[in-house]
Amino acid sequence: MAKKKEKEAIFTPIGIENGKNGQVEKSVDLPDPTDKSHKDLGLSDDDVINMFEQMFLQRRFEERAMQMYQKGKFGGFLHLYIGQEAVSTGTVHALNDDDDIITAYRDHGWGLMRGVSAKEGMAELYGKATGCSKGKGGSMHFANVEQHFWGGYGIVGGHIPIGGGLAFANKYQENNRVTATFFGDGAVDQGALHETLNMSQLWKLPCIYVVENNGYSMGTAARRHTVNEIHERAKGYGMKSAVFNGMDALTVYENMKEIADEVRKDSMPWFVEIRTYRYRGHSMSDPQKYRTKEELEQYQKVDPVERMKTYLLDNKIAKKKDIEKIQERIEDEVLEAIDFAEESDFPGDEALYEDMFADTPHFHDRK
Amino acid sequence: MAKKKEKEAIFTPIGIENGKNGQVEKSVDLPDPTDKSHKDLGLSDDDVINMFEQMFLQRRFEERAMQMYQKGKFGGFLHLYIGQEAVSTGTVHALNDDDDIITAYRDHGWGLMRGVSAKEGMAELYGKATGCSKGKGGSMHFANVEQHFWGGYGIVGGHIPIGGGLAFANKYQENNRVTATFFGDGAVDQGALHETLNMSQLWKLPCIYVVENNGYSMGTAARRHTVNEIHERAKGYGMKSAVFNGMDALTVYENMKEIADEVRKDSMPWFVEIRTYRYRGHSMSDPQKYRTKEELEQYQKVDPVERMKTYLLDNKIAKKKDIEKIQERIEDEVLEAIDFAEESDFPGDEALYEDMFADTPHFHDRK
Amino acid sequence: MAELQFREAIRDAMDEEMARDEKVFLMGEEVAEYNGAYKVSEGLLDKYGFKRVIDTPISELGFAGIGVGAAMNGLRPIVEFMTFNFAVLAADQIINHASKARYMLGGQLNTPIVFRGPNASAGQLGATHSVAYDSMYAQFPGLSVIYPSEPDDAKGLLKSAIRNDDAVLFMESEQMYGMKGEVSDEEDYIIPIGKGKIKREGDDVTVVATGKMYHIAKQAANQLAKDGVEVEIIDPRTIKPLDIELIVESIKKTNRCVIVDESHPFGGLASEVGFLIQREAFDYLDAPVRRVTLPDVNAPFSKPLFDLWLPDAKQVIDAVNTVTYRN
Amino acid sequence: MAELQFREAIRDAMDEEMARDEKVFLMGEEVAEYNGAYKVSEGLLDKYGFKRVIDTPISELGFAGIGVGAAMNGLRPIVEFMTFNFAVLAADQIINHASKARYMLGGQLNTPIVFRGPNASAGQLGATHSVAYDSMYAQFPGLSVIYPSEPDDAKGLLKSAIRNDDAVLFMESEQMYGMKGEVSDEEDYIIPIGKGKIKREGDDVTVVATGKMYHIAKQAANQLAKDGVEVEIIDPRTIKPLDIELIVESIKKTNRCVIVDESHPFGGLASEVGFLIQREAFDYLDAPVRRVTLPDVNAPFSKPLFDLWLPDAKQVIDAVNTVTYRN
Ligand SMILES: Cc1ncc(C[n+]2csc(CCOP(=O)(O)OP(=O)(O)O)c2C)c(N)n1
Ligand SMILES: Cc1ncc(C[n+]2csc(CCOP(=O)(O)OP(=O)(O)O)c2C)c(N)n1
Ligand SMILES: [Mg+2]
Ligand SMILES: [Mg+2]
Repeated sequence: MAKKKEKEAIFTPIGIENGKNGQVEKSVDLPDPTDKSHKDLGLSDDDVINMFEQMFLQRRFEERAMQMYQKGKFGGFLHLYIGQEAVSTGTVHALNDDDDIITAYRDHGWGLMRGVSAKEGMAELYGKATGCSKGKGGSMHFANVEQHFWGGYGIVGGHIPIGGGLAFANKYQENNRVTATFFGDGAVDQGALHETLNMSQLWKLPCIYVVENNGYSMGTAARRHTVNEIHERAKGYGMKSAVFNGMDALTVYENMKEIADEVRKDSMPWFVEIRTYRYRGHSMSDPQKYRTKEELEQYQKVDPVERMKTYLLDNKIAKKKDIEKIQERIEDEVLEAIDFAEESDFPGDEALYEDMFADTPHFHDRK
Repeated sequence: MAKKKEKEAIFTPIGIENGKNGQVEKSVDLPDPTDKSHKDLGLSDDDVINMFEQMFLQRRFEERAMQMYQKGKFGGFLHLYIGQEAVSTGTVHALNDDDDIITAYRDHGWGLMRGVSAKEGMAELYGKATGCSKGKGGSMHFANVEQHFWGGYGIVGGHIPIGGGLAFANKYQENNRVTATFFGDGAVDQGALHETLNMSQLWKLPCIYVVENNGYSMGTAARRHTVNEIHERAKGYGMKSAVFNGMDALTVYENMKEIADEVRKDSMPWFVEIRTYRYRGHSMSDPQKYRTKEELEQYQKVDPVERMKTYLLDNKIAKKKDIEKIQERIEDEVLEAIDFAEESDFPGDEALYEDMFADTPHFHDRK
Repeated sequence: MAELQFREAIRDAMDEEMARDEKVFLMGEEVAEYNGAYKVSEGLLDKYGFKRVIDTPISELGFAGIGVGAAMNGLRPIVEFMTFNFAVLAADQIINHASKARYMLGGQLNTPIVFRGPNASAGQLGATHSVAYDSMYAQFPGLSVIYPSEPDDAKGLLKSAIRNDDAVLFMESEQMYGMKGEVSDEEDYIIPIGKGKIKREGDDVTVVATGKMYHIAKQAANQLAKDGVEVEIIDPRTIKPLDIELIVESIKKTNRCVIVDESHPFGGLASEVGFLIQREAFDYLDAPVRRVTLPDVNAPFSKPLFDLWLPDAKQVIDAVNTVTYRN
Repeated sequence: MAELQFREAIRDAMDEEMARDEKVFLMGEEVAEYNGAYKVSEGLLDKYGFKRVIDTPISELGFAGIGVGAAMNGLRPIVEFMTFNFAVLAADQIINHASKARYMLGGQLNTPIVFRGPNASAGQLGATHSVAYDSMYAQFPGLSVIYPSEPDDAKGLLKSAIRNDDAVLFMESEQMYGMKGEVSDEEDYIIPIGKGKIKREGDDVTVVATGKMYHIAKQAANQLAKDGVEVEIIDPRTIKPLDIELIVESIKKTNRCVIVDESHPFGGLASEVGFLIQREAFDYLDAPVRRVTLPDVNAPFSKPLFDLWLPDAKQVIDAVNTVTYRN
């Protein structure tokens, strides 16, 4: 244990001694989920079944990806979205299909929600030519630009102004599209956010900046890296803001829909904090000593996939058998995706020089 | 005049048509000055006479520097502090002599308040070896590190984290010194500010971040480059903040003293907006079309130097004759400084390679 | 041919491209209502309005990134930095995003963006306002870097840059904005990116220089001509792609080379060109390639030191004398 | 001699300097409670406490600047970047402040700061996590840039860097952290900054390589030895100051040179060394200097492409064969 002279100056708040007294200090407080039914929210039975399917797909896709990673099937980073699926799912249902989405490297769920098939996704993880980014990007750079998913980015905070730029172009082209830019609580501390929020508010950009606050930036609890409640950052800019529960897809749907509608009407940006939790380590090499098992368990009790399953059953939207069928189908889909990825070809050597330029390619001193 | 299609998307708020209807839209609203007397504030008669002298020195130093610049006596940028002298003067009186100050390129006043003599200052402008920075820095880089003035810096916002670092070192060394970091309204939009504010609040750094809001960032009125009231940025971080009149040295003194005392006690940072006005262009080449003469005149009516003079006379702290004597002495001091600068030597050629390294110098491929 | 100032040539290029394509817009500090810190964009706000000529806050990282996003999403931004010294704050957007996004997403998007503004020193502005950044950005794959020396090149190349579907850095010089030169009045005058130009023919020695350094090289060449030494000046115009073929061709004739480069010595254009020449034209070289660069010292403010710091014609003449063994 | 992992050698250097001088402290993302993203700082929090081992938010520009200010004001910060790819966000503090403040204030202050962290690629992390930044920073006056290849060099040089009164960039490699090597157990083991080292003697060709590339060069040398070609490997260890004298000395013996550089080709260490060699040892060169670098392409994720992208021993052997005319 670190030594702690009582009188010595201390800078960063201390974290590791949390929970040692049996008490769990939660890294994020979850606001209550919505009490509206899917019908109240204007969603059909099929919609919510669909939501369940999609969340289950994201979950199984990643669980299997993890297995394959552990078997050494592919390398690089692998940041799992497990636990946060309600955010992508609720959001994509809330937005129009041509609204724009951009996110960070924890991007599998977003890709799967926006037209990256399990096959293309798994092939991308494997670095195969059939991957959604032709194997050039890997786990951190899923994208499907045709379906307005602009990709995952690996520099923390780097894609925030780019999200602002997507919105800028939409306003410039007067096409009434809304942009939603997602990032982690860790990215809140980057200067890029501040600059983008100021310009977005000043220029009235039709953009929603969304923090997926999952309680941790790598091994650092939110309260150890950022001050105040995150959503309150908006106050400094006089920007509209919201904070809500991200473990329930319906809550995400409800809020994101209202916000997107408003943005579409008045072209004023929002700053939104969605509270959620990541069940796995930051990436595959994380020993997770910065949190207690008890804390993790508390959030697993409100698991978004389980929650939606219960909702379908409780409200008799689907029977146990239906659910099982869905699960089996998705299980198969993911297994097929693995086969597809395994069997796909790697890009050929010539691909090294492809996709660098849209215009005339040029490579200095290519021998 | 710029064309303005009514329906076209517009990003930055429009400025140039201001004041065209005879009305002056002021770029900064000045809060009321303090109604306390210098005695109430614990200042002696000598203190306020001293303040007047110092403000008058800053004013005359720069007016003469401007003349010399216009005569082609020296080159580079010349950013004048004229109009803002109450800020430097009130602050330096409020702080302890070993409290640390750092600022941007509009730095002459700060230098003069912290031990850079008129001679050393003028010689620096001339690029002479006798200048406070040996002629290496020029107008933008006055400094007197011995007297805890860490200098002027030319990258907008770049010195803000450095100010945080000065405070960090003070806290680390437990020396009870307070750091005051000054910057313009334009610098508020830089990401460096956001990152520094977050870390300062999180780490409890004994630092005061002060925006000298003079209404303009070069040719851009504050409301055209930054949203909301500037001091409200503090809210996002839960940081203590203040806004006050910067055209009155006593007001600056009163507020800065209270704040510095508090920082010294609890080592929590502040974010402060001091409202002031620059009378001259941004630098010497500025045609100043972005503001009206009427606006300028309104602020000249509350000129900090004149105000202090009136205060001295009204309160019978000094007689007209005393004031005249002071003014003459300072006039002489500045003229002597010009002579000194004129007569001083330029650095010798060998100086090109000096001051690069504190440790073993190394120059790649020096021939 | 019309005689134009450098700034006018740049403005005309932007003007023509903005007239030609609604998707082209200009953003940067003071570009609109102030008409540009150096009056490069003068009149463009009047002509194109507030939607297409946009004043930004001092947020280099942020507005560069907004530019990148806008470029991805169908527009063609011209992002002006007040100088490239300040663009260091935006380097993440240039290096990690504009030049990489396309590749890492497997070619799913384009980034047709031009970052432009003054580069290198501008007379006694001190250490933080005087650095040449052309060679630095040339290190990174995916970026084109243009640093023209004359108004004609500036116009033709900037028009190409704006039409280019990838990220281009276009570097100017504060000290050259007022410099006049003949500019083609060909309609839609375009110079392809990546082609150097022989700006003076000569048999005795090849001098490679672009941007402000071209004019130093020219002065030196004029002086040397009086001495009977005929310099061939090659202006690569674009640092990247670099027209090394043209340079090597010239060296096969002159067998000697001096490069004048406004960067500090380590790893600048000069060292790259020098390296390539020795590799590609080893057997043609009658003397080692030499370079004239800034010293490895920050820019001083003081006039005599600053003058000493800057490369000058005398140094070029010295270097030429060395490679021609006249020293 | 003790056998240590690279990360242990770095840790020991920090540990010894922290023990020696209260003013030395370490800050960076995950350096404290997480014990370092790559476990370089493991145990230092336990030993030195929360005041001296500090977790930062993801605010590279901000904490680099806080480091610079702390260095000015009497401390000796070690600022860890999780990788130098992220330090691009802090480039303004490194380039415009740490390396310039002293000069522009006429020597009134010092900036004894070390910026350290992994450089270059680390295996399939894609375009934004794989760039070598050593040569880029070497362009700027005032900075020392160290990129050691072996634990022993790392320890001795990092201790020098921490004691240096100016800004030093110390670059490591994620892929080498686990690599073991003999480390001197001399008390207070110091290697002066700016001295290269002959790591293998040979008469036939000089190969210059540092960091990860040293190991590629070594592989190639071992292979070539089987063919009777004896390679002299010079590891400059510090990119800047660059020990060009040692390299030139070697070339006077071998008359041939290949540089292996993990940068992209334009303006990297290889071009600088190549330029200097042709200038300083022109008459000794029996063949043009050649280089092995990354291609001018961003890092791809896919394994076979990534392997193709990285410099390898085969390319070094090819280049050696070319300069020895064995091709
Ligand atoms: C600029 C930058 N700094 C550091 C990193 C290394 N890094 C990658 S992810 C991460 C933590 C980010 O946490 P958060 O934003 O909360 O997202 P989450 O992982 O929780 O989804 C760090 C430090 C990086 N990729 N980019
Ligand atoms: C990073 C950076 N961007 C742009 C500039 C050019 N510039 C110098 S001062 C200035 C305006 C700053 O205004 P403000 O912060 O309000 O300070 P003031 O001049 O009013 O004192 C600009 C744009 C710079 N020096 N640094
Ligand atoms: Mg997080
Ligand atoms: Mg201002």
